[in-house]
Amino acid sequence: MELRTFKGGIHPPHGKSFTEKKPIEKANEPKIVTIPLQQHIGAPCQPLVEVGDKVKVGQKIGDAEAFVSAPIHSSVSGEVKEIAQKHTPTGQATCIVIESDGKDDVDESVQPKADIQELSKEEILKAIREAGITGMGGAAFPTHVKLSPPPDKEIDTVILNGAECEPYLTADHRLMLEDSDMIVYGMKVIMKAVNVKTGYIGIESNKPDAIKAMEEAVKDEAGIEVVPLRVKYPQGAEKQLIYACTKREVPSGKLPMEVKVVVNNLGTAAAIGNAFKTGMPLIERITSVTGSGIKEPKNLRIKVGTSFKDIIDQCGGYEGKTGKLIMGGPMMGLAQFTDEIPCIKGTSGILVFTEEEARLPEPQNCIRCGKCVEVCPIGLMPLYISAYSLNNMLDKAEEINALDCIECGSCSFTCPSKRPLLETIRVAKSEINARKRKQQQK
Amino acid sequence: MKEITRLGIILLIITSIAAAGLGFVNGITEGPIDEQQRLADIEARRQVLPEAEDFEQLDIQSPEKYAIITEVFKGTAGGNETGYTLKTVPGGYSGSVEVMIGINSEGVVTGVNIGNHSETPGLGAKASDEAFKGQYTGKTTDYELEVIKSGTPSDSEIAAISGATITSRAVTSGVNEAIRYFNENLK
Amino acid sequence: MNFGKTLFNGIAAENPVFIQMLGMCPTLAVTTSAINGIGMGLATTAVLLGSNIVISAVKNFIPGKIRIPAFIVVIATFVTIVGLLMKAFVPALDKALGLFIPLIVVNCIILGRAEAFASKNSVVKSIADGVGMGIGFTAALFILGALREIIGAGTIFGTVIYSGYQPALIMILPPGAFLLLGLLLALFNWISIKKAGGENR
Amino acid sequence: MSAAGLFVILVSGILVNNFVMSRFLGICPFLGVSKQVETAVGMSMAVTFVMTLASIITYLVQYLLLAPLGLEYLQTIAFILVIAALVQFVEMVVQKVSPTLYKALGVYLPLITTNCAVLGVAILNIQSEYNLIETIVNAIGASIGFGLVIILFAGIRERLEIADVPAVFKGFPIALITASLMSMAFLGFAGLV
Amino acid sequence: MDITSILTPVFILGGMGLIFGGGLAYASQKFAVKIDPRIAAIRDALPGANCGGCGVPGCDGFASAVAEGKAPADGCPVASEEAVKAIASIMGQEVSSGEKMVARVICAGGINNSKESFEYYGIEDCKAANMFKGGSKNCKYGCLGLGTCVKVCPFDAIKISEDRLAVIDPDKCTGCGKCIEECPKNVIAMVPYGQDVHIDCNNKEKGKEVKQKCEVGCIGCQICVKACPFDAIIFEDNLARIDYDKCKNCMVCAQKCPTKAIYANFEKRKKAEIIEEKCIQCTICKKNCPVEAIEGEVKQPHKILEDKCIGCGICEEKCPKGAIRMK
Amino acid sequence: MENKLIISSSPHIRSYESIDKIMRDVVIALVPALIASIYYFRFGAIKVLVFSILGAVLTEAVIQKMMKRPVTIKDWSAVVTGILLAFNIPASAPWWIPLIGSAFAIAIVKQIFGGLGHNFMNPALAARAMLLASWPVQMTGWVTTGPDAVSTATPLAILGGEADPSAVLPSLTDVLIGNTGGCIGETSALFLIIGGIYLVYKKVITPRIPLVYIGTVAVLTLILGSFDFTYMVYQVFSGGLILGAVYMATDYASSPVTPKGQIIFALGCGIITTVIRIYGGYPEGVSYSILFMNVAAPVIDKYTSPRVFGEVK
Ligand SMILES: Cc1cc2nc3c(=O)[nH]c(=O)nc-3n(C[C@H](O)[C@H](O)[C@H](O)COP(=O)(O)O)c2cc1C
Ligand SMILES: Cc1cc2nc3c(=O)[nH]c(=O)nc-3n(C[C@H](O)[C@H](O)[C@H](O)COP(=O)(O)O)c2cc1C
Ligand SMILES: Cc1cc2nc3c(=O)[nH]c(=O)nc-3n(C[C@H](O)[C@H](O)[C@H](O)COP(=O)(O)O)c2cc1C
Ligand SMILES: Cc1cc2nc3c(=O)[nH]c(=O)nc-3n(C[C@H](O)[C@H](O)[C@H](O)CO)c2cc1C
Ligand code: SF4
Ligand code: SF4
Ligand code: SF4
Ligand code: SF4
Ligand code: FES
Repeated sequence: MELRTFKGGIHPPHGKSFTEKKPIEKANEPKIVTIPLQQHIGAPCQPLVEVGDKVKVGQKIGDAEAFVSAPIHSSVSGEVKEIAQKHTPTGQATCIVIESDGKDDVDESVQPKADIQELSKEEILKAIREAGITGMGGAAFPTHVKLSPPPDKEIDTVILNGAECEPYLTADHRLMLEDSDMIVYGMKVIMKAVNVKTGYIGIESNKPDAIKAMEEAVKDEAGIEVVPLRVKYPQGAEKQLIYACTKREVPSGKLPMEVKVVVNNLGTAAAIGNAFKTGMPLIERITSVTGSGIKEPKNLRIKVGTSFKDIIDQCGGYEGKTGKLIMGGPMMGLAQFTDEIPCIKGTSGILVFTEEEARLPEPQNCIRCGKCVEVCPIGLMPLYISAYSLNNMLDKAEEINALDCIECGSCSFTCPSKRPLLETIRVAKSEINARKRKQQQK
Repeated sequence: MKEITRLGIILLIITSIAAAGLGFVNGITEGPIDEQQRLADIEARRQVLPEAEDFEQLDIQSPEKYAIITEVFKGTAGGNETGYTLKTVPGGYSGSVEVMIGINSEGVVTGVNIGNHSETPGLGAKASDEAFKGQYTGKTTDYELEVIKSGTPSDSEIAAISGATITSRAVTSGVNEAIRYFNENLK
Repeated sequence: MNFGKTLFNGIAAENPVFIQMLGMCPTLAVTTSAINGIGMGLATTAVLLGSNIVISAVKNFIPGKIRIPAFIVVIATFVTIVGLLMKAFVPALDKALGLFIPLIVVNCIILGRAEAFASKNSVVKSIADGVGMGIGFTAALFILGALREIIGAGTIFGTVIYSGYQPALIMILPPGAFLLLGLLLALFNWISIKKAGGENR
Repeated sequence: MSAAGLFVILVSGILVNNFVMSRFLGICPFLGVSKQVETAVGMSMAVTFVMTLASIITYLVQYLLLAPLGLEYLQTIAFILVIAALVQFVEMVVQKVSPTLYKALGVYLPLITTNCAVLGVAILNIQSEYNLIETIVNAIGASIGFGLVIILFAGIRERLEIADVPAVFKGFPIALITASLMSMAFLGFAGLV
Repeated sequence: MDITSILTPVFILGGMGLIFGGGLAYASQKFAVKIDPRIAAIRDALPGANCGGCGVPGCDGFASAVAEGKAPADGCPVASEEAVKAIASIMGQEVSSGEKMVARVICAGGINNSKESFEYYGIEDCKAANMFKGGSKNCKYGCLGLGTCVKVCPFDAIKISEDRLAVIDPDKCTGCGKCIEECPKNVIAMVPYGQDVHIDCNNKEKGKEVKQKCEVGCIGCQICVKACPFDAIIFEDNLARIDYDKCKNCMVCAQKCPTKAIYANFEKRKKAEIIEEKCIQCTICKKNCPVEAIEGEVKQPHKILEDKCIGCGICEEKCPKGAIRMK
Repeated sequence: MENKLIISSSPHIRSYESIDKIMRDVVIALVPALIASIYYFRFGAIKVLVFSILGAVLTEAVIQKMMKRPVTIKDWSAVVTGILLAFNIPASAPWWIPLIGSAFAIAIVKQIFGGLGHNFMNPALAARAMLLASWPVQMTGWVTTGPDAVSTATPLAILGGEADPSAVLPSLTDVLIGNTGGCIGETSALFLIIGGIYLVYKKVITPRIPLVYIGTVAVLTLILGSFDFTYMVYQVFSGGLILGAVYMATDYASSPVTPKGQIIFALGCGIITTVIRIYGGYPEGVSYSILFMNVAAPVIDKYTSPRVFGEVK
């Protein structure tokens, strides 16, 4: 069968061999955790505890009134030491610092949920919210929101995103191999929550063992199908994945529900499964600690709030002269300037590059080779958007759909002149959005 | 309405003055211009048919047969026919080229001149150079002329202007057409 | 502004070709040789001078609504007169300039000066303006024509300069006109940037 | 005149004897109104309209008025008057009748009065001794040719906006050099007709 | 010359003139359309060459573009200076009568004063750099010095110093405000042209934090507030700010500031001088001097203590006889 | 961690491609034809090549020095321009022809517009057009291949009836391997095609433009040549068509970047080439057709932007 895919895209070096074959290990119990009150898109949480309070594992320590938000739970048992602004991987946020007592006492609220067949849709959504589940594939969008489409929108398909097209990262891959049942269980919860019968699990074909494991796990489940996908970046991007699985195109500027689809990362599904089976909210996640700048790359199950430094120390520390520390993969990850920042719900990887790797080549003139146009999965003309951005010609950039860019970075990767395409497109996007906001205010 | 009349009248005055001035200047220059024109025409014809003193325009016989011939004059000196001048407009490299040919009564080409044309300066425009157009003088009407690009031309051959074969061919075809007309109608 | 300054204004500071970029068509079209450039320049100067004088003289009698048609009539009259005179007395030049003699009518310089200067200033000043602009225009056309003739035909005023030179024909063809004017303007830019002491890039 | 002949006139006007690239007519609007493709399109449509109309009317003026009375020497002044009045009249009518059309074309109209191309085509029609049909075809060909180059030129200039042109060449110099290279490309059509 | 050869053209052309003149006048009434009177006014001020040099098709097009604010008043390359001024005044753009305001970068934390916490590798653009943790400098409020403002300034008034700070030349700046709009750090402010004292810090954090991040930052000690003889310094948002209406450019604050976050052009500092012939020895000046830099009693010669005088000019202002001048 | 970390925008990795690798590939692809040209035209070819390449590289260096910009002669693009210009000059041309041409190509057509990638017109072709218009005699002095170069006509001139009637059409094999008169690089169709395949294989070019271009010319000449197959084959393989279609119409800087645009571009080239060849004043239309389409490329680009994913019509 021909592998399904989308138009455009690139083939970056995989870099997965660092951790592909390494089973998931549990990270050491952290002595101290720093838990940011905003790890998701939406309203930040307010702390529910005060300095000096004792907390337990799974205890809710932050929540918000707003619908688009997700509560925060403690990942350790111990005492609250400080509530203050700290650097986080995504900027700055109010954080709750908890000193672990090492006992790992579980909060009494953590109770397995009833059988999903008996729960109503509303109850499921409430449980997902209470477990603090946010998307684990990228944007960290609160999952219960995603699963509550407005009444006029009907959903008929759920897709689990197991593409893991991002180089270096292997967390989802290992999860599929080691915990396929939990994924499928979580998927069933999701399908129940949005009341659909059809589900796809999209997996890139370079993980045959994972495909096999998942096929094994769904063989008794009606309506769930594993879809092998062509190996190509950004196969895992939401709209591209939906197109590959269903040939439906999400209209520009619209959400997947427009084409009756919900996409979730399979880590998200596993977290939901876990929350229903054991009652434990989202307090830990699987992270690939990898890259040539790490002595012993590993796949670790890490408690939210553990500092990058602790994790890297557990992996034997830095190798060589460190150039770049990235949260996430090399294509979309965020570069960090210090390792004294906590892991959050969305930390899918910690990638360390040595100095030589980190130094990117100098940009030269665009030679108009058109390669960026060919690879853009959205069909944009990155060279022009970038040039307009550099010349402060925002109108023109907007005219040629700068705002549709999904920031996959394919264009920057492929450019033989090493143009800073995505970087300049981002500037254009943020300027255009800022201008729009200004106009709205007027 | 008053406004309209007023403006109309002012413009009327201005244009009238202008027209009067122009009519006056035209009156002065009309003579010289016509004279210039006439002299130039005669001069052009005399250049290709030096023996003649006066020229008399002839009708073109069966013009549909000789599409590129535009005028034919008979040259006379002291009342005697000395030859003919013909004007042809073959298509050159860019647009048509006016070629004036003089043929004397003996059927010898007495001269060729290039009139209006829009050939490329420095290339096709070199057709007006004596080095090129002089080649035609002395050719007889016994054979068609041909253009060659290299080598020494024989009696029936014309050496092309280098880089402007098209123009060279055009001029030659104009001359050939004149010769044909001469042979068929004037001989 | 005094007479001299007005005069000089047209020649350099507000040169119609190099600074104001007006009347581009004749500038580019007829400058295949130095003599053509001068001829066109003088013809234009004559019209400019004439129309400036008349318009500045009658400016107060012309109502605003028909200002433009009236100006055009005046200019066209002078153009026709110049055209007729040229036909009568310098037919060769008239032929070389061809279409561009009647087109002096629409040369933006003339209407532009009529509107911008003559309709607001005295006759004397308008004469200075007309002469200045005319000389400026003629000089520009001469420079262009001479350069094009030298490079493109290897001659100046029709005489061969150096027989071994293979002229670059492109210069008397249309591309050469655009190219040379472009390079000249860049040169002026460069000089003015240099003068202003800015960094050259 | 045959259809082929008309076709030759058309092609000649568009490509071979392009008004801007080889005849140097209408250079001012060519350089002035070519910074954006959209305005260039508007300009070329306006020019097409005016040039065609002006050609017809001047043709009639020449052959019905001037020639019978032997007043050919009044050609220049008569033509320019006709064109100026025509343009102004068209402008006023368009402005009144269709404000949208005026927005699209009207603003270009006054620019056209003092444009060599219109008067040029009117005089050339007479000079080439075209009949009425040929006159119309010639006007259309010439204006399409004008439109074509001004639109293509505007496309290039839009690209130059984002090019790293050295400071001394910015503006008119680079525009002229661009025009020079363009007209070099048009040399290729020489000899087509 | 035959008289008809003059009369025919007169008849023909005159007829055309009559028809067109009348026709146009008629049409202009018949088809009259209301337009913005400013457009007509601007149109009249323009040279009317319709040359297209402005990039807008035709003078009318340019006039309406100006009226709609889409083109600058000086966009016509042919228009004379007076014409440009006339257009500007039609558009109500006269330079306001108040003191000229110029832009100033209120940050002194160059690369040597506010160190970098990481190495930024990306395009030379403040907006781009600001997207990464607010830029590489420790202080998140200061100038990034990558010159986004330099690029947008239409008057070439901004340079980046060796210390990687944007510096605006007040003589070149026209106060157009483009740079303020573009600076992602909002570190450019409008200041009066003649102002010689500035607080060059934009950091709104607490003093302790500021101290860690920048050597020349405002640490909120409020010494300047107390030192100012004219209550011209306001302290809010952890930051001192000068009320330019009150400031007399005495530069006391700048002397006192412990971190040198206040800039003053001491070379321009003036000293008061008493013109003895005019002085009536009324001691008004002495009473008003905020720093007791004037000595003298009633009916006694008065003297300025040069090393005490801060050049605030109060005495000059207050002297009833105009016997004090600043130099 | 003692040293400062580097922060930059994602993506944090880059492909291994680079400008100099691409340009070097183009040079490599041109080598077979280059050797053939030297074999056929001996010293004449060497002279043209040396002066052209030297002129291009030196001009680039000097201009960039003058403009105080980084000197980029190491990216090989000037070499490509030099070789391609040389390929468009006959072997009999005097030495100053390639020198002036390459200086014009680099200075006027490329650097004034901002250097690599900013030029809207193909520098080599623009230079050729300039040379042809300036010195048509020197630029059309075709000579035979082999050691004793005597003047001859190009196959296209013979086909078009513009050569002396005595000239005979060379055999098809000769046309293919390049054993005919013409510019030094355009004659050996076979070697040019081999180089082209290499470029496609190396992903330097997509075959879109060459195939559509050559295809259009083939179809049109077949139709206009009243279905004379041999005539069509001669039209395709002689003259500069292969050289132009594979190496010059594909020039990045002067062709559209959008796939749809490239097809329109190539179609336009094909049509104009055929029209000029059959009806025009020159026997050869490749250079002018590419130049004309270069002029049109920005507008084509503007109106052929690819469909944006999920675009609502
Ligand atoms: C600002 C914002 C608002 C969103 N609103 C919704 C929503 O209302 N419903 C929904 O199902 N998904 C919503 N999403 C989630 C998106 O559909 C998508 O799943 C999310 O952005 C994560 O995708 P990514 O990781 O590809 O970026 C929203 C995302 C963002 C960033
Ligand atoms: C360029 C790009 C690549 C992505 N790659 C993946 C991926 O490999 N795996 C994945 O789970 N999500 C990936 N995402 C995120 C998905 O688009 C989407 O947000 C996610 O699957 C939604 O699930 P979640 O809400 O559970 O995170 C990618 C997003 C983008 C923009
Ligand atoms: C700009 C330019 C102008 C040309 N002008 C002429 C011309 O005026 N007359 C002409 O016969 N050929 C002209 N040519 C055509 C070429 O020189 C053409 O190759 C030659 O005339 C015919 O080729 P052949 O001599 O090899 O047969 C011109 C070519 C160019 C590039
Ligand atoms: C596929 C390809 C084709 C090229 N063709 C040309 C060419 O025809 N002429 C030329 O001057 N440079 C050519 N170059 C080199 C380079 O792109 C050229 O110098 C740019 O046009 C300068 O901006 C080519 C480069 C590539 C990669
Ligand atoms: S990939 Fe790079 S060099 Fe190629 S067109 Fe895009 S920006 Fe230009
Ligand atoms: S433009 Fe945006 S969507 Fe397209 S390749 Fe670049 S980063 Fe990806
Ligand atoms: S003032 Fe603002 S825009 Fe200018 S360099 Fe500093 S941070 Fe950048
Ligand atoms: S952009 Fe405007 S306000 Fe800012 S420095 Fe320049 S002139 Fe002054
Ligand atoms: S001079 Fe021809 S349009 Fe202006």
